[in-house]
Amino acid sequence: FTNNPTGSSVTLGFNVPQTGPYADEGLDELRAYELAVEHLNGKGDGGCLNTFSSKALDGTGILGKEVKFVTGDTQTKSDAARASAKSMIEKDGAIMITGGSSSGVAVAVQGLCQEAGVIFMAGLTHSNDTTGKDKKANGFRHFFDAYMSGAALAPVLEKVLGADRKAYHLTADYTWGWTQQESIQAATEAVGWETVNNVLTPLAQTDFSSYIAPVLNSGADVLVLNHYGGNMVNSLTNAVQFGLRDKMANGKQFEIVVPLYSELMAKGAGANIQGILGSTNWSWTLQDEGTKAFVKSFGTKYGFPPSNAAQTCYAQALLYADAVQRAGSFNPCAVVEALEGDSSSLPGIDSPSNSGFVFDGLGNGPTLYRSADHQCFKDVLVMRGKENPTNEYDLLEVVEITPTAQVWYEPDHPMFAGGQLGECNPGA
Amino acid sequence: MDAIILQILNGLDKGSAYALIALGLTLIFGTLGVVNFAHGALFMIGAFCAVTLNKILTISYITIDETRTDFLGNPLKVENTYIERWFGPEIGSAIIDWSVPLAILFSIPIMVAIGFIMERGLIKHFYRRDHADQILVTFGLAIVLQEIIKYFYGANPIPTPAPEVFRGSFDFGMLLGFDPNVIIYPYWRLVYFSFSALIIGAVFAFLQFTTFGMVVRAGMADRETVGLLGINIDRRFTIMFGIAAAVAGMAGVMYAPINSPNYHMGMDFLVLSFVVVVVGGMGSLPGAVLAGFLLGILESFASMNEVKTLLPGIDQIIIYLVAIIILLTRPRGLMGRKGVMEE
Amino acid sequence: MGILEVKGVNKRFGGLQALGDVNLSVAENTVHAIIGPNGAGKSTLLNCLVGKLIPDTGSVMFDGQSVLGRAPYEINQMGISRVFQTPEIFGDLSVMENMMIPCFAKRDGSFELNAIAAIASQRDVVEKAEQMLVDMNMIDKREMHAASMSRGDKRRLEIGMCLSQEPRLLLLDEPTAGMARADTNNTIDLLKQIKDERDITIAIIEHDMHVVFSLADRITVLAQGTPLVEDAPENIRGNPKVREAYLGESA
Amino acid sequence: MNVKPDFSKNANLAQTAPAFLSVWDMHAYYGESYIVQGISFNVHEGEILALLGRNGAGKTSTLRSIARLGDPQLRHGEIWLDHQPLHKMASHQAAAVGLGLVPEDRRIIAGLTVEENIKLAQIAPPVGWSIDRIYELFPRLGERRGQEGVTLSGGEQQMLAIARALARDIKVLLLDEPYEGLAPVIVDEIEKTLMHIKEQGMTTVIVEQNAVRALELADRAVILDTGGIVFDGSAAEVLENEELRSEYLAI
Amino acid sequence: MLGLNKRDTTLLIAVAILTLFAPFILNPFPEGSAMAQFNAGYPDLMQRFVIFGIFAVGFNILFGLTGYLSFGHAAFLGVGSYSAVWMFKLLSMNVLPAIILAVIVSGMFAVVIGYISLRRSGIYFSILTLAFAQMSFALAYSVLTPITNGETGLQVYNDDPQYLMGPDSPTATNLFGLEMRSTYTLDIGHWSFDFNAGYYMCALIMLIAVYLSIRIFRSPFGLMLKAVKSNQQRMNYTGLNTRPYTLAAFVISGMYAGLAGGLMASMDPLAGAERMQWTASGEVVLMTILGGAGTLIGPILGAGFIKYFENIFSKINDTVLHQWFAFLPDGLEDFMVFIVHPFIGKGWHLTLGLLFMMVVIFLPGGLVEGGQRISAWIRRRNTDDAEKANGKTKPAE
Ligand SMILES: Nc1ncnc2c1ncn2[C@@H]1O[C@H](COP(=O)(O)OP(=O)(O)OP(=O)(O)O)[C@@H](O)[C@H]1O
Ligand SMILES: Nc1ncnc2c1ncn2[C@@H]1O[C@H](COP(=O)(O)OP(=O)(O)OP(=O)(O)O)[C@@H](O)[C@H]1O
Ligand SMILES: [Mg+2]
Ligand SMILES: [Mg+2]
Repeated sequence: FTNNPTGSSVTLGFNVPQTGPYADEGLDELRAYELAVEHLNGKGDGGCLNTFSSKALDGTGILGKEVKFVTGDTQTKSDAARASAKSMIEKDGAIMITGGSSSGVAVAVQGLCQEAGVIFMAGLTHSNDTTGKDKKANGFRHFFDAYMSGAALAPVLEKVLGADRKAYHLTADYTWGWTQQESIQAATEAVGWETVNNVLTPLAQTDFSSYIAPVLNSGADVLVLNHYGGNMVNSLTNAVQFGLRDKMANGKQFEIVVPLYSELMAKGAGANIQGILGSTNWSWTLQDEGTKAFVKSFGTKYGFPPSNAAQTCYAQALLYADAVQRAGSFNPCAVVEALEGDSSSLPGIDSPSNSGFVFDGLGNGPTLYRSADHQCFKDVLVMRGKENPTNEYDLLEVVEITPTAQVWYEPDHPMFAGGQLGECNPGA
Repeated sequence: MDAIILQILNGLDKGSAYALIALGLTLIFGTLGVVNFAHGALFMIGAFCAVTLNKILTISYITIDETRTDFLGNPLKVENTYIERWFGPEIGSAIIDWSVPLAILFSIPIMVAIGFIMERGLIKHFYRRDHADQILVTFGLAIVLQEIIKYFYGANPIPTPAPEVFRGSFDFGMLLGFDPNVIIYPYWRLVYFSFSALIIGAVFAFLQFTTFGMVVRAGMADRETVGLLGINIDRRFTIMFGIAAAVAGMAGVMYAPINSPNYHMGMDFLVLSFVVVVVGGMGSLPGAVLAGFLLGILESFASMNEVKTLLPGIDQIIIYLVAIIILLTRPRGLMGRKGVMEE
Repeated sequence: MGILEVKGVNKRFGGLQALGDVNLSVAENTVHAIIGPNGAGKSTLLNCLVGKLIPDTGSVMFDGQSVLGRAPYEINQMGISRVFQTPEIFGDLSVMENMMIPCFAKRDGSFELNAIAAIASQRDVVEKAEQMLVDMNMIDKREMHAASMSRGDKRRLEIGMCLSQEPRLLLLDEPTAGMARADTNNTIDLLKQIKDERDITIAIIEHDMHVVFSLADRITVLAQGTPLVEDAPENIRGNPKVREAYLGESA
Repeated sequence: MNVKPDFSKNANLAQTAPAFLSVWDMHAYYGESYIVQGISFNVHEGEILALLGRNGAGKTSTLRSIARLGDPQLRHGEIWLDHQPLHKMASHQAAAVGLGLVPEDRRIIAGLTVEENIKLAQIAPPVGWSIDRIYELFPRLGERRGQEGVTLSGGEQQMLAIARALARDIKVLLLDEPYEGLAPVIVDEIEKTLMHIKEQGMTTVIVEQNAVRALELADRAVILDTGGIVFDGSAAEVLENEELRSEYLAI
Repeated sequence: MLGLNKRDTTLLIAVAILTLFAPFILNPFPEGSAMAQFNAGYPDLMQRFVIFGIFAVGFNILFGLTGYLSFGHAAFLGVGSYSAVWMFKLLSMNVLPAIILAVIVSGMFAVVIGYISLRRSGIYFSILTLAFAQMSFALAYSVLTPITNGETGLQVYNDDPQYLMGPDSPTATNLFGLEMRSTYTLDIGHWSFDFNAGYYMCALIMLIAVYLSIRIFRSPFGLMLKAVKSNQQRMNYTGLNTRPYTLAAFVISGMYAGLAGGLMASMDPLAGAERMQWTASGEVVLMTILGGAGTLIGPILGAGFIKYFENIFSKINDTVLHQWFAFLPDGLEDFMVFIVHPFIGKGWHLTLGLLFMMVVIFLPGGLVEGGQRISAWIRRRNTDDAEKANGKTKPAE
């Protein structure tokens, strides 16, 4: 199989954005990876190795080989990301590629890894397609997806804002935006909301004033911003500037919702996020053992708490290493088998597809790597912008930890239909 | 009707941003004939002047609060700004609150100095070189400036709010007799619009009522001959560059509250500002301003739902589409002068 | 009926009547000089002949066909070549390349996609261009960058380029201005020789009376956009009106 | 025929006569090509010097070197104007101490009207003739004042170029082929003007292909050939010296 | 040879030898050594070198010869890529039809855009081409997603029709069965060299492309294009219609771009919309100028230079730095890492930006000029040495 490590070390490829608007997020991912490598090689305090439910890893690297890594720059462009991943595979002999900060990149690199015969452990990617119509046997996603965001948010939105709401969506005009909008719309309509309008905004847009100005007069009383990164920071800032949050509509306080939050975006938007609801994959404020161990290692090494992108990357690196260790081989097909698990299942979910590899102790509580589509199922957090942050990292607070059962969907759910995992490809 | 007024207002505002950026660019590109790919970077540096001033004003000393803990369980370090200590909490926080307007004053000497250094140290040697060389060197410079900012401030946007009094919006529609909440308009955008008008007016006046503009135009057409007439054209070019940098910088400072500055914002505006300048017509200041407003307003209209349902995606391409139509119908843009950058 | 017939041509620039009702007939195989004070409209008239300007009214016929409304390259392909008042050459190219371009235009017409053929294999064109350089006494400057020649040399090159097209009508706008006396004389000889050897009609604008009187078969004097007189050279010299408006006492 | 004066390095120029403009052992290059090859001459106050030679002899290059234009590059030599070291100055400084050049291709500035072209010359001190006085000398320019300078006829442009030099208060006027393209009557006019300003004490260097006219006007003549001086003496001497005339001037 | 003069033949042969032996030349450092980071001899990057070489050579036909600066050339590259991937989706994974269609479609696209844009010259032309390309990009990213698959990029899926696909046709891109990714690795001692089928196909096509470009440069057509750049007015009054000349140049260079796009898709069957963005168009402009616009070989050098930095420098991280400077005492090691750190990894843009500036400032004619200066210097040194050896110098004059 491709890049079978023959020496005393094994090389992993960390492919993250290092230039462009997501560079800081990529940097945080890279920090998490370096931490994971440290832990795998038995340095540092061991982090989540101590809390991880699988005890296969022992701090002597992977299968006794020292873990080394190469880094690359995705530039958040699918072309550049593939070029970078290819060089890791062809030049550096990387056995696994991981990272990324957008769904387009994840899908593109996942496709490449499938062709090249290496494992791809997705970083931050939230589009339904990654494990939906574009899923691949060699690819795995720990991060949650747009459907889960919707499913987690809708009940909270109903509880906090009421069931009689009219939503106006602004949606980034590309695949991720569309799937997220579709998911949120479906979930909120299911709790009784009405969708007044959905307006697609150009990706390159920096000033959203002309999209926001008509919102207040449209009959809507909630604005849903299906934006990420710089788009989200700008559209939210603009919306607050237009005073939307001080206004009343239909006799109710006007509200803004940002379905997908990230800590860095929250930082970029500053005071504008206060009181705004959204969802995240994970938060450093969680109090389970896995989270505490990870936050402690990360915080001690870098001096500030990790982002949820960092956490997903850290977990992915450990999960991969653990799978190899359990499989006893670097062969991608053996790894796939190990990550698909022994058909164990999460309690409380009655479904034939509730089957795969179940683990705990990496944050979020018990988690299932579902064998049917290589998507992780775990609790999803609904967050709110904190009113009085004590420091620049403490910007979001947990409103609700949505249990896995509530965000569960079947692999053939229409929003995920269309793709096939295919066969695992071990490469040459 | 209300929707149209709303979009005209939005367009004016967007347009004033475009016009202001294009104005600075046209001084260098349209007048001095230097293809300045670093103009976006100057705009970005302006915005970061606002960020920097805010950072300076909030320089803090640290006290330890034993009663609270940070995320690792250690005693919490609380930051207190010197400004508040020196001027008292009230005045201190007011100064910090007003950091963006204050940054205008702060930015002018910095931007002028950057403009001078850039011109004397680099651009000076490129007046007589190909446009291609100018592109390469200024693009390189833009990257370098951008990376320097990234090195110090990171890639993430940095929130830079306007003073408290300018936050929120005011109901323009009620003024015109519409229902409440129909036409609302943020205060800061009004400030931005007025500020742009002021700067544009000032630059026009300077170039119109002095011979400076004529001399620079002449120098651009034929440096050698202008030198023969005893005029030190180099110095005037340097001054022109300083003005252009200051205009770009002020545009950036004022823009910071509208969208949180990030190191990339210059590149986002770069292409657009070239389009605006060229659509306005090379060498024409009024043209650049006019084109800025025109494109701003058209862009706003294109983002209206009614238009978008008719022509999906039109808001993505409107600027370029309009640019093509204008350049095909008017050979030198809206008000371009003959012979400027036509070969 | 001359080869070139200009009838009732008017041209205004804003408030200025640059050409007012100009009629001109140039007989085939003659040298026709156009003289007149500065700003009389001589160059403007030439511009109307080659498609650079379109007259407001009037007609311009070349060999029985109207040139009005045709693009400059079409007019050139009809057989009209022009030398400009300030040299128009390909400054970035070598002298030899400058000379080859009109030869190609002559051979291939206004457009030909000979993208793969090597220049070296275009023997006929190369030889013709070389011959022309020899004729113009410039063969030693063959590889020189045209822009870095002195101005007199540029002008000689431009004349050569036009001649190499074997035009039926050659329009010369002050061809010897700035040329050294010796080269002026050479040019006069060359033009004379060409006129004798070939079927060519020449219209020449010149302020150097030596050139005008050595070459011209007929002279038109233009003043303030209208022809003052048209006559044989001998009569022009003595014409008091011309003396006053143009020649001055030193003629 | 050896009329070459002895300008060996030790010769003290000031000894020959009190010079107003003196050029001493000037060497100038276009890139690597060596064009002005050690030229030295003096011009006395109020004198008109004719600088003659065939095309490409280096006349323009000499004037450009004196005016301190970037090309050609002065690598060696000294230029003094009224005790001011021009060789240490940039062109705008040279202009400020009283040097005026009318360039050979006139260099009317595109995009500026006739009047703006003149005004431009009056921005930097010292200011010379007033605009009204200039229009008096060249009424034609007054008529055309609002027109874009580059659309003037060739002769009109020449007038504008001279006018621009006079609009500054200059001590030495360098004229590069001022008669080129001008109607004989206008040449007479300009000749008169030059005499007029000479009477007012202007020092002038004139480069001209029309050698006879230039010599009639000038007090002294310098003849250049391939970048060096082959003759330096009185104008009358050239007119008398048959050999010199035919060898270098073809007259 | 082949209708080229001696100098051009030498040049072509030199390029041929360099491309042929690129796997050796680009991998000078032994595997596993600290310097191995600088090796560029792996298939993907080698393919990129030659593909972008083709792109830049084509761009140079337009810009270098006519002086028309197109700021939207990436659109043709993108269109070429999309056409090629569609061929894979519809027919089979054979690259030949894909490349042919890529060239044809981009050529047609170029005819339309060129016909309109060439009505203007100078900066107005540049902005027109930029506007067209940006429109193509924006539409490909969003509205045209059914054709382009938007942000993710167009890929081949298992359920695509692939009408010509037999039961045992290869599922990777191939040329009549020869898979583009098949690589033969030659290990010599600590060194390892990759010989990749796709690379050699691209290299062959690049040689042909360079050969054609030389022929165009040396042809009457090329002369006309240079004349267009020099003086359009004189062209017109010499009886030449400039429009068809410029349009032909535009279309040819558009087809080169389409060819490059088709090859890119053939090496890696994914076509992303960013390929059409202005930054991509700007990149080819930079490549051409950096290498030396209007020179035959410059654009290829420029392309290699930029791609090298993008792919090699971005991958150097602090861990690698520590490895390099490990021989230094600890404090000094950290200091060196601190100094070099801003220029590598996430700072690779900074290095590139500085190099752009340095090249234009010190080598006005681009990298080619740098090469000429070096060879002139060597020649001078050699002659100096020879003279010294002969014990005589030229008499001073
Ligand atoms: N484009 C233009 N716009 C305005 N006026 C013009 C334009 N072109 C020429 N003129 C004017 O028209 C008149 C005739 O110009 P033209 O160039 O034909 O003169 P000419 O007879 O060639 O003179 P010369 O012998 O000095 O070259 C001049 O007064 C000139 O200023
Ligand atoms: N820009 C340049 N680069 C290189 N060589 C040049 C340049 N300009 C002029 N030369 C060369 O310098 C020499 C002198 O040119 P110059 O223009 O001084 O001659 P001139 O005496 O003024 O001739 P003319 O009477 O034709 O104007 C010529 O051989 C010319 O080819
Ligand atoms: Mg004329
Ligand atoms: Mg001269």
